Amino acid sequence: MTALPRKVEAGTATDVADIVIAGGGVGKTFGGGAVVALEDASFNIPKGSFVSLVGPSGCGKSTLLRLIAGLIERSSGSLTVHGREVSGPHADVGMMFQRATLLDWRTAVENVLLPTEIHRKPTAEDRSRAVELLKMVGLKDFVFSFPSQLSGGMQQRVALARLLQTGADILLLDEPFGALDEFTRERLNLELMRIVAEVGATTLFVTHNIGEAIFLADKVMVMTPRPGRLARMVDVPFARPRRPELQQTPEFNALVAEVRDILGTH
Amino acid sequence: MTALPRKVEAGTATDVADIVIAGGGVGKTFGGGAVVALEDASFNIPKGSFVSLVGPSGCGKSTLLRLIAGLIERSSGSLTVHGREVSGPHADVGMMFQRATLLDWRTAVENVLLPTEIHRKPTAEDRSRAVELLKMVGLKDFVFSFPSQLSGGMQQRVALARLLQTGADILLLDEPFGALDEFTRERLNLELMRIVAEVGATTLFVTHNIGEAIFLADKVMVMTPRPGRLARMVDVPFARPRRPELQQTPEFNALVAEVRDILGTH
Amino acid sequence: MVVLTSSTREQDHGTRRGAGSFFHAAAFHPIVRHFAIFAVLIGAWEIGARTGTIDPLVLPAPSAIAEAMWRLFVTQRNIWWHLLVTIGEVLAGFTAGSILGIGLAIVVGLNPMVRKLLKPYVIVLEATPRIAIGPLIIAALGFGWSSKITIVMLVCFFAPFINTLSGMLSVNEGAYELFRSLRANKWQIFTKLMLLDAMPVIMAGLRLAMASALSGALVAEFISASEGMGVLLKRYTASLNMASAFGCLLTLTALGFAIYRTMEAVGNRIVFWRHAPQMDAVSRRRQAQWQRNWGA
Amino acid sequence: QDVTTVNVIMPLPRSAHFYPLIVGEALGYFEDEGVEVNLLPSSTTIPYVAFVQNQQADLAMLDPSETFAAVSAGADVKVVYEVMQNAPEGIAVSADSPVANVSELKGTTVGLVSDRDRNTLGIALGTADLTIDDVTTVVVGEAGPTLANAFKTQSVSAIAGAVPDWLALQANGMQIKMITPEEVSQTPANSFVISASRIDELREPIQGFLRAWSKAMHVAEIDPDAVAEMSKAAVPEEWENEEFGRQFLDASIPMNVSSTERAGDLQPEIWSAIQPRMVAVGALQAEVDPATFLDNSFIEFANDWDAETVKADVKAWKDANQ
Amino acid sequence: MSTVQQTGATDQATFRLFSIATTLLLHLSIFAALIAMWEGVIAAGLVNEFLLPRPSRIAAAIGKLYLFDRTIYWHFAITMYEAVAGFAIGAAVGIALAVSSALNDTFRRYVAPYAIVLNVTPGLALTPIVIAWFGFGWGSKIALAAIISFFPIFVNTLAGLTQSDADRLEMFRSLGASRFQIFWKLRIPDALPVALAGLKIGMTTALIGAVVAEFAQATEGVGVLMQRYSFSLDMAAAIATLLSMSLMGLILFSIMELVDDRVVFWRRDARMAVISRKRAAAFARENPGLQTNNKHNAGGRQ
Ligand SMILES: Nc1ncnc2c1ncn2[C@@H]1O[C@H](COP(=O)(O)OP(=O)(O)OP(=O)(O)O)[C@@H](O)[C@H]1O
Ligand SMILES: Nc1ncnc2c1ncn2[C@@H]1O[C@H](COP(=O)(O)OP(=O)(O)OP(=O)(O)O)[C@@H](O)[C@H]1O
Ligand SMILES: [Mg+2]
Ligand SMILES: [Mg+2]
Repeated sequence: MTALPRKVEAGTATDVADIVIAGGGVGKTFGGGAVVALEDASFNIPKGSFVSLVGPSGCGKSTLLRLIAGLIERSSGSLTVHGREVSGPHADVGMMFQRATLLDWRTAVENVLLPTEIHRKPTAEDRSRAVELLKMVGLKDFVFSFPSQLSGGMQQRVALARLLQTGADILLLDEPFGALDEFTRERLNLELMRIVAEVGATTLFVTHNIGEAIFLADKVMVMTPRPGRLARMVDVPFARPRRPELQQTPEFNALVAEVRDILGTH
Repeated sequence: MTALPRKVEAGTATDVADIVIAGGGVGKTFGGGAVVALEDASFNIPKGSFVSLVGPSGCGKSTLLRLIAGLIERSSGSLTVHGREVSGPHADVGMMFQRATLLDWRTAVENVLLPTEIHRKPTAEDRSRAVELLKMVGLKDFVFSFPSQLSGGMQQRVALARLLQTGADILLLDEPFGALDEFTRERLNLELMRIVAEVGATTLFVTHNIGEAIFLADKVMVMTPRPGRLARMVDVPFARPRRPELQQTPEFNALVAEVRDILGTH
Repeated sequence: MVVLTSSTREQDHGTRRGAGSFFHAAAFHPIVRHFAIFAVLIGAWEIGARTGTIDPLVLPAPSAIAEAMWRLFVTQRNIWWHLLVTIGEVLAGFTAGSILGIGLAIVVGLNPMVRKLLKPYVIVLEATPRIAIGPLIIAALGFGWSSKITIVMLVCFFAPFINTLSGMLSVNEGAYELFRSLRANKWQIFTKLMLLDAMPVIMAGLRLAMASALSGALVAEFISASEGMGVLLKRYTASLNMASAFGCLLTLTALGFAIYRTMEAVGNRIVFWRHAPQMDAVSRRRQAQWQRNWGA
Repeated sequence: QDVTTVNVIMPLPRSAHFYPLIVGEALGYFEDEGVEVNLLPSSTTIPYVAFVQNQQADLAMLDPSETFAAVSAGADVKVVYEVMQNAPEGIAVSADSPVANVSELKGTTVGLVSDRDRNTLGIALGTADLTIDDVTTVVVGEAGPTLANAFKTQSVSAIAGAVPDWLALQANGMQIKMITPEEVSQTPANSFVISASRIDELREPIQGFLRAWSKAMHVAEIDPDAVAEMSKAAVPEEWENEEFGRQFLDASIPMNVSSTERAGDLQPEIWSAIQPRMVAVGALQAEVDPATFLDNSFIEFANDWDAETVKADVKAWKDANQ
Repeated sequence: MSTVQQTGATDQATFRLFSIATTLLLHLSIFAALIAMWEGVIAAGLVNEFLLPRPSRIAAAIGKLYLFDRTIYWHFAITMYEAVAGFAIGAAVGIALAVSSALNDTFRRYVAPYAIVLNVTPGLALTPIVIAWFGFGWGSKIALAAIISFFPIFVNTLAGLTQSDADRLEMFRSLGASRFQIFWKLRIPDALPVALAGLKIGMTTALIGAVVAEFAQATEGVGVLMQRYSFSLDMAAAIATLLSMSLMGLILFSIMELVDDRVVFWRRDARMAVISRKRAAAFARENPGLQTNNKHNAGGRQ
């Protein structure tokens, strides 16, 4: 374990071989240095862990995800995924964007099948999985609807189904449930946890809901407002599998308060 | 007061003259009747009141807002604003959409000025108000940034500033704070309340955050899942002005639980 | 311009970063490479002409054309006036045609009823070869400038028309609803939303129009004229002086190319929001302007 | 002095091809008549007659088939002057072609300069007891290079057209042999036509125009070199290759100079003689009495000038310009 | 736009019928008014009939050409063939160049200028060369049609291919899609609306190319026919032929419009429901085991 600057705990002591995503002083500026979106972020994310990322609006969360996905180039620092420097989009990473970015000319199920199509001709199995995923996100009746026929939350759910269809072992989710009501959100949280556990995927999850962040994660990464920095990595000690009731326990609420405190003081 | 079907309370007994938005059995279907987005919604919204609208994803909240704004035509029922049947977009209604819909070719402040420009040549006053609004939503440093240079939450905040710039006395907000962190959201809630009170605007506010819904509103309209119906109109008895501390009181939490219950049983 | 650049974010990531310094070596500066390719093409052509593979009556040798151009522009100087006349017709006709095309698209695009009623006539007009109706226009407007400009106008109004219309009809739906909720009138929706949203497509249409304006001017001059490049070209072709004819043709081509490229550059400026670096500059400029006019 | 503008519609811009115009302008003959020539060089799908009738053109130069078409369509126009009496339509072959007369064309592909030369070919074939169906026709176009290419590659066995069509070819050194049958080469002339209803109104300027034209035509007989100089000044494009310019002018002069005693005089017998053959090939519905469309009332005035003065004018011009 | 009037199904049907009837009526009356005006102008002797014959004469000529002589069909077919073949070639080349340019920067940088050069060179001036190279037959007409129709297709397709939404592009890149896949699955569909506008322009341009070439040199085709009639001063027949060209253009353009409407279905609400139903049916056929039901495919419910 390398020493990490800026008080960010590196999480539990894990074998270096088990670190899937590692950032060392990652920075990103836009407009030729005019806007510092992310500064000096160092972190290690172990294999199979679920990390939530919280922070004020505009602090660089989406930017960090896009850096990890290799969609934009960092301005400074080092960033490795599976031990290899990130230099462009790479396999094994699935990303769900803040905006649903569905393709207008494809029905819901065809949108979900897209990641598969990118890699091979979809089999009957792929298809049935796609339909299953849509059912799971509660869109049983909208399998063949086009995006413009869906509500905002429904579009987000299609995008989630599409992410899960990738079968990637690193999942990056950018506010996936922003447009969902509490109940749907809760259900999908559980489903997401289940699937992630099943696959053993490493997950980075951006959310503004601190309760959700804690409920889902092994660790919560807290970011400061602009210029975006990692303020703290908070360990979540609760055992898995977790039940919704967990959220009513005092320990849980204490942790929520702690994270809120960290956010509030920065 | 007319008798309203489906158990929806019409709110406190107000003079009919004071009813700003009135729906009588409003319904909306898509795809030639294949999808029922909204069914038989009857409600009265008195002048100057703040009504929150909650309900599961896809239940027809955005549809209802678009109906009231006159953007789409209802399939059945009657719907009046200021006593006139809605038959197209009308004055006095400002709407903030679920997606930010900023114009790529305008800077943040120019986007905020758009509503003014539509009605007259912006004066120096209009301009300074636009800048003020942007400062208020925390975008002091981004007054002249283009939308593609802003984060998701920042774009939403620009859209909010734009809505407030309209000066409309009926405000329809569709999940305005979905992409904001708790602190920004809290701050903006307070600002929104302040401004709405100042102007005396009638507000319809869609959110998935039940706490937020109650904190802001005089009444919470709860909708059932598809086919979307109004399940209940819940009165919020707390006095104004409200302070954030209200949210820690047992009364508040009891109301949150009640609304969650209503949502959960449908 | 849309055509010749890719999207903003893609450029953000220098995927071509490692493309090797070989191609970027000074010797392979784009201009040098362009020139090399050009030289090879010309060389092949010259050889073809010299060896008789290419009939000089059909396509004269580059050297002969160069000589002819020297004569046209420098020693004899008889091309200048004709060139001026044609440029005048092209610019006037292009301006009129673009205004007509875009204007018609606006009227037709903003009003579905008018669209239904007018569109067939517009298409009929477009589908009727100008070379065939040109004489009718001359008959109506006489042999002077106005008929030529009208012909050019009719030749180049269609691409801006179709492109503006298709841009207007495929406007971003969310933004359209926003405007409707603001009760913007049709004209505002058009100027503040549709026009800008469709700008890349409209610019493409205008570039197409520019190219056809040249052909249009030539058609008009072929039909009837006593001055202009078409006349010169006709004279040279009729006397089988193909080197000079090609000199004229190349002049027209160069002219067209220059105008086209200028329009492309202008287009890039207009559609600045598709280009990250330009966006920063515009942002700064607008800020400065704002502060100048309305204080901080 | 009042200057009247005469709008003249012709197929080509100013060219040595119609040198009288250039010469007339160079020597100020048109000015002398109080006439200013506004040349409308046009190649349109609308016939010139239409422009004469709608008064946009005062004078049109029509080739014989156009004239016949106008007359038989009932256009009320008058031929007032025969411009090119020696520009016969005919059939040409390349000089080294084995074809020696029209009858050998049977079964081959014959090029037409334009679709209306179909008549010429039909009439020519008629003299060898052939019809147009005995050959395959292909229109090769008027554009110089296309025609040249057809000749060069001999993709057609012969080409039907009029002398001006191959003028440029000959001037460029391509050898051409005519195989036009005797009785066809006597065709009516390219002529100036005006609207019958405007004869009185236009009489004065047109008379002046035609006199200037006739005088200028005569200059070539006095001093072709002077004509060359004038045309060089007016149309430098045709003289970029001195050789070509010379050849071109030399070929144009005999076409322009009238073969009748009086310049531009009308020859009703020729207009009559061709008609039975045209009717036979269907190019004309019925024979027309030439008297109905020939109006020789302008010829007298057009020839009212003195050759000596013209000679003096040319000399004066040469002195001034050399 | 998606805010189509939604009324009861029968209401809608009546409404549609009614609106079709009114538009038709309007069309007819406008057309009739135009014709009457034209006829009047000529009857009043304001325009020479050699320039523009009166509509009744043209109508008679149309009757003669199409019903009596019937020679026009052959010429019509020839020109149509030339235009369509030229368009096909032009479209193939234009799209191929646009695609290569969009896929490969270097290619674009070196080829685009030549494409522009070819386009800004007036087609009319190219005719002699084209005829010399492609002969006196159909070949040269097709070639000219192809040359002048390829550019609008090229420019618009390229404009469409490079305008994809940045967010979607990122999504594809994050999926590890190859350039080729981004191309097929994102850029092409994104480009379709604009590319189709280009194809529409190209279609009419191809027709113009064919006719221009016919005017310059041809033995058959409507261009020749028109020349032939106007030389013989049968102006009514000439204009009738001209109108046939317009008709041809209208037919070709309408075909393209229809294609546009079918292809870019996601911009048309009504089409979307139909396609949604079709896809559901196809999906069910291909995956018999799968139980799905979809709201939007239950169109015939009420
Ligand atoms: N244009 C359309 N065509 C067909 N169906 C539509 C259309 N717009 C909305 N719907 C359907 O209407 C229903 C209600 O949609 P609406 O957008 O009002 O939901 P919502 O309550 O706003 O949901 P969310 O919270 O997810 O935004 C959904 O089932 C949706 O599929
Ligand atoms: N393309 C860009 N050009 C310029 N600045 C940008 C660009 N993209 C992002 N930024 C800036 O970078 C900062 C971080 O943006 P980012 O999208 O990462 O925020 P975020 O944490 O995801 O916020 P949110 O919660 O609101 O989505 C912001 O200040 C934004 O203005
Ligand atoms: Mg973000
Ligand atoms: Mg919604």
